[in-house]
Amino acid sequence: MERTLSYLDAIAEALEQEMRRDPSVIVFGEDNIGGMGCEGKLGNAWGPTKGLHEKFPGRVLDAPITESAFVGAAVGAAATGLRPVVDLLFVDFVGVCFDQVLNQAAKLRYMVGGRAKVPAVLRAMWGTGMRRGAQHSQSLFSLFAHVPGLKVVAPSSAADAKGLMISAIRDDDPVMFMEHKLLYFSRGAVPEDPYAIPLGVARTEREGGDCTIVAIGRMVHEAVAAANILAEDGIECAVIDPRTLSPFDAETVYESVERTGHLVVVDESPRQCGMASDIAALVAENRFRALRNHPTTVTGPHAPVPFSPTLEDAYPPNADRIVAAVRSTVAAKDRV
Amino acid sequence: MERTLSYLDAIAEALEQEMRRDPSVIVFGEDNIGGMGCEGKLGNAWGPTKGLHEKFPGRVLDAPITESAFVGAAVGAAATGLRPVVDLLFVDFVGVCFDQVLNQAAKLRYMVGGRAKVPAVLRAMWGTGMRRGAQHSQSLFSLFAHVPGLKVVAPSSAADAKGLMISAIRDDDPVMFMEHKLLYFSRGAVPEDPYAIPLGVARTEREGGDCTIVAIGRMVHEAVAAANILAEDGIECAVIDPRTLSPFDAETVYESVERTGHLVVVDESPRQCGMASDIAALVAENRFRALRNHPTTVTGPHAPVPFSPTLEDAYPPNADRIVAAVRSTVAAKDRV
Amino acid sequence: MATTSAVTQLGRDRLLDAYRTMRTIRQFEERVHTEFATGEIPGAVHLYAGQEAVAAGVCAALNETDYIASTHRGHGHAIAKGCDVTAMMLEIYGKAGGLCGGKGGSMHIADFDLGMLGANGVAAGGAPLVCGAALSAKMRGTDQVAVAFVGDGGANQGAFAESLNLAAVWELPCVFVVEDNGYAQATGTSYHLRGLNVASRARAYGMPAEVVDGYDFFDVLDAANEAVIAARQGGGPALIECKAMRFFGHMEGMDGQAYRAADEVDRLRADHDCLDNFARDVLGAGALTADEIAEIDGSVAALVDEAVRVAKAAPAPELSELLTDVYVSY
Amino acid sequence: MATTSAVTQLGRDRLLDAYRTMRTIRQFEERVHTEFATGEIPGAVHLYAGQEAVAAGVCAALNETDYIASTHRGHGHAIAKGCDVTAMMLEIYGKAGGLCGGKGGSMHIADFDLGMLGANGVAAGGAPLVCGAALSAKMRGTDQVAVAFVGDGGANQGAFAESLNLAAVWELPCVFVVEDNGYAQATGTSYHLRGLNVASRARAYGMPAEVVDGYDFFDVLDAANEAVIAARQGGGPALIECKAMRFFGHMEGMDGQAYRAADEVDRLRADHDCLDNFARDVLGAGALTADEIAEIDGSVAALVDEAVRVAKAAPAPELSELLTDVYVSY
Ligand SMILES: Cc1ncc(C[n+]2csc(CCOP(=O)(O)OP(=O)(O)O)c2C)c(N)n1
Ligand SMILES: Cc1ncc(C[n+]2csc(CCOP(=O)(O)OP(=O)(O)O)c2C)c(N)n1
Ligand SMILES: [Mg+2]
Ligand SMILES: [Mg+2]
Repeated sequence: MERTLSYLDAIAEALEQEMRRDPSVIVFGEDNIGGMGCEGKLGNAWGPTKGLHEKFPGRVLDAPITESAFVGAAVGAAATGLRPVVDLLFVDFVGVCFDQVLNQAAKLRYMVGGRAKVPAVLRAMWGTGMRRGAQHSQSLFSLFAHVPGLKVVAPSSAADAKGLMISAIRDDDPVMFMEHKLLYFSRGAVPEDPYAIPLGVARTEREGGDCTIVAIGRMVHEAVAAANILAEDGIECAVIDPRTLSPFDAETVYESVERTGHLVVVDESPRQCGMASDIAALVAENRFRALRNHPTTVTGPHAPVPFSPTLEDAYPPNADRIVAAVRSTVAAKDRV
Repeated sequence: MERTLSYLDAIAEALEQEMRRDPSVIVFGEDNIGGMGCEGKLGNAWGPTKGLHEKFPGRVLDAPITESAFVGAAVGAAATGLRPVVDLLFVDFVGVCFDQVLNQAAKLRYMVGGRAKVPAVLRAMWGTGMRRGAQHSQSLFSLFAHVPGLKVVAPSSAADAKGLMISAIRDDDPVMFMEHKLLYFSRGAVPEDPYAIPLGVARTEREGGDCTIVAIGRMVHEAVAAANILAEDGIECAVIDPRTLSPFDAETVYESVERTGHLVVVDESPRQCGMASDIAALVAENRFRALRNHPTTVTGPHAPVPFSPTLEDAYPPNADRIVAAVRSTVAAKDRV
Repeated sequence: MATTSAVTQLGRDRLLDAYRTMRTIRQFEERVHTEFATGEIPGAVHLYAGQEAVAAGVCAALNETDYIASTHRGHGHAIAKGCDVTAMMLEIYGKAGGLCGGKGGSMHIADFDLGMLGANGVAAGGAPLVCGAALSAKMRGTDQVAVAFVGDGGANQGAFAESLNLAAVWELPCVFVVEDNGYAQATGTSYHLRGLNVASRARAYGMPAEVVDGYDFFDVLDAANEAVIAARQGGGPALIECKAMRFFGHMEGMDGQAYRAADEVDRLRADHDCLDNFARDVLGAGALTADEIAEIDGSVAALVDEAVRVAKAAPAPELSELLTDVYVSY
Repeated sequence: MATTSAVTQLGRDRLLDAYRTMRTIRQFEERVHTEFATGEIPGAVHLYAGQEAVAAGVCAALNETDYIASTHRGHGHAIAKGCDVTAMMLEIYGKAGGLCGGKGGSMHIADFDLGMLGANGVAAGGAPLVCGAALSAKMRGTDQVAVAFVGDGGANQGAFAESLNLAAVWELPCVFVVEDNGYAQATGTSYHLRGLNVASRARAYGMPAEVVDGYDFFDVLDAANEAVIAARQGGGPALIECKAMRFFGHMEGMDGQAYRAADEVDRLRADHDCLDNFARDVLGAGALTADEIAEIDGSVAALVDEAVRVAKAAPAPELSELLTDVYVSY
């Protein structure tokens, strides 16, 4: 029987296997060990780095709450021979160190005419649903995708999380590795041996000839649920998980849309200048003739994420909204 | 004869008139006076704030290089009764204070259930062409447009700059006021009396029934140049300047596309998750049947901005590229 | 240990207020702790128990019109600034009628009518805001003072250092209160501050700074009075560093506290309880009676019971609230 | 004023190197100033003239394998770390063959082969990068040291304060060199630093810090040696604050310098020229001869002439360069 792991443990396994394979891989962030400077026990990290310091003494560091300094340090370390994997905790905190991401990590190689590279991975938790309020529930990968020089990865399954993290660590460019906080404890079959899933290659979660659904992160699971509901009515949807948002695998989406003629893009972050809008625009511009109806975006509202569970649950798209969007687009007859 | 002003002086006049009108308006930033703590003369500011401190002693402040603190201070001051107009200099520096924009200014009102407002204006220089290199030439308004809670304004003319700045200052929400650095010395007729141009209302720079061109900032002028070239061949383009990017005046664009059936969107920033892509997606999703051909985005490349003038001049779109895009879209026959 | 004169000169009413404030915070936090365990309270809750004397002492030096900006561990500051306990509880439960309509939660409790500019989910998030509130007071010509609370860990944030500098350069009427509770999550100050005081940083930026016993209401109040009065009179900013450890984990639900010495919390509760210290001092000075204290304990318990009852019974916010308050107009 | 022994113990070769470095920087900057006035040099150029002893003194304490991260005012640091003067000039002109292929310009000059991690367009941008380079050296078990240069204004950036803290907590082999040239653009340090030294901030973060005369190569070198050797031996970070004003405006082309006292620059050039100080000391000590100094002046002038000639004659980068170097692979 296949071995299953949680999304969180799959990331942890990727970190451990790459640290074992490559001595230049180091890990740091706030409480990545947990317990430094305390009278009690070490090892109070709760995320994928838990226990890693025991396997790799000296190669896992705790940082003070100095994101600008330690994210910048990741850039400096990467440009001088290491492969740091840095933990930002909530992606929302990129606010306090955005210069390091936007102006240093992303641009260093270009500014020096290719005479340096920045093989750093910045891990960050994203997404709604954890009842953390507006400053702990954003997605923000759309901001990163807009910035040349960054790669952006957002796995939706444990298996992808491991394979993409291994690729991200081996990659020679700065990678924003987006971990959906509500997927941490979702389990799936994960091969034990190290394996690399190439960046920039989408995964077709489900085939279907009637409508193409592109969904990101946790929304992939809502899209599959929607597809199953629609299948009962004989509407077969392809569900595509881009997995990497930058570079974006447009070809896989194009091929599917050429078959289906219908596109629904699902993302829990706000639509304006977001990934859903961008994917819709790509298809509209490059496969216009293939579309039988307008592309449809199903996204979170143009609002911060509220705290109250009732309100927060109404924020992200869900299977019902996706079903409705698919029904309405496929209902349209061929263009007149 | 109409009075003309430079874009820079038009902004200065808006600041002066609003400070005169409303004592709660204050201005600060690095060298907004210029000369504090020096043996020589005060008044070394070079931008729109030059000389303002003499007209409004005590209401213009110089700040140390502490963007996080003073942009955050603008939020705190705005939430407690003032209307600060803060100078970020180059928009690229939003990197060092992004938390204040993303997590504080944009979200405060929502997080406290509407019990506060943040009437602050953040002025920033954007755009390519000044030979400043990758860290001083970005646009970044697409990032701001993605963030709920922010308003984003980007005037392309002196008259708009004055009227929009007056509205931005009077507005009760945080406004990112984007000043294109290459337009500072462009002149235009500017009425002397104060006037407010409503946020969220586009301006149709030029009418035309064959193709709709939506352009942002300096690109508006390239679009007009393109339209004039095309007019010689009998191709009449409507040129629309959104002026405000968030909220975005989609209706004006829709109405034009319903007449023309063709859309070209021009923005010098990178396409991915950018405004051009977003506008193309809006039209594709909401006016699909009106489009006779795919929407076309004409943007800067997915690359940082290079220093070398030769390279930098090749970065932003220009009239020729816009002409080519329009020709190719209008060439397409009605959809079959 | 406060002297009898220090105690008595404060006067009965203010002593009663001070005790009521600290007891209310303690009761509120102990109760949120037990209610959280039932699973009914959503989200991230950071309890203030143990540090009550800091919030109470600092806010006792403030007027209602003064401002404070808080941290993620904000219940104590909110209560000390006078926020309605039931409205706070409603907010923590994410219910309609909460101080922020249920949209903020524990990490964003605010009441602008009382000058409580909000808890903050970003470490040191309150410091720049307080510079702005202080600038506003200065520009508007009021004598308001603004106080920023920050933790020992948050004090390492660049935004905090910049705020010290800006406040000093602009000579703002504000006070920075560092609450050194020994930990930033599971990282100790002997590591992340190298065992040093934040106070010396503030002095390096050009403002006076004092380190006080955060378990002693009177010590905190004295330092706060000095700093607040100076700020109010145009003397510029100051920093107060208060040492007081938290009784609970970093965050409800997910902190086993293995990083703490086994008996640490027991020792704190036994020997470093600011409420015990206060009672000892006021009773010793004969300033208050045991009955008066017992009466407050009882009424506070009833108040918090009622708050929880109301919060549990209250409806969720209307779904339409999802899209309101994003802008004043859009 | 350096003692004879201090001078002579350095040895002829290193004295010649030091003078050549400082003269090259001076000549380079004076020439860029005049060439900029012709309009042929694009962009933002911040000249280092006046501060040469800082870059030269600090880099004289470093090995080629050590790292430095610079500021927007980076020509001096680059030259002192050994960057090719012609390749630098090509970069400043935005031409093919420039150190960064013309894509970086004056504000991004770098040469990773020489440990020059780059000038930076963001104030204090170099400090976090240097923490990383120092961490890298420590992890790789080399004895490399990393030095971050920052201006007095940049020292107010939160990222700089955070870097001091991180370097102290991680005990990194790095040195922070604050160049207090009196101004941040047109704002004076008596305002934005309240006339205080940055050194005291560093001490508050737990590292040794020294304030030195930035016009005196030997003073800078002594302080740098002490800090660099300590860092190399595992002693952790330190800060050196050098006082030396710039001879030119903040930026070429747009600074009238009205904020400076009328005769300030004249006084600087007359009485505070680090090259004059150096010549006085080495000649006084009989360590070098006037001829040797004159020879260097001549060869440096020729070197810079040639650099400018080459830069002017060089072609622009290929247009295809616009899209290269964004990623290693994409
Ligand atoms: C900028 C930022 N980084 C990280 C976090 C995550 N975080 C939340 S609380 C906390 C510890 C804060 O410690 P301290 O400031 O001492 O406050 P305490 O929890 O001890 O009251 C951290 C790291 C955050 N909220 N903001
Ligand atoms: C974060 C940031 N804010 C503002 C600027 C604009 N700026 C460029 S140089 C400068 C002054 C820097 O002063 P200082 O650090 O003393 O260096 P100096 O120019 O005196 O060498 C400023 C404000 C910047 N580059 N980065
Ligand atoms: Mg703490
Ligand atoms: Mg300076």
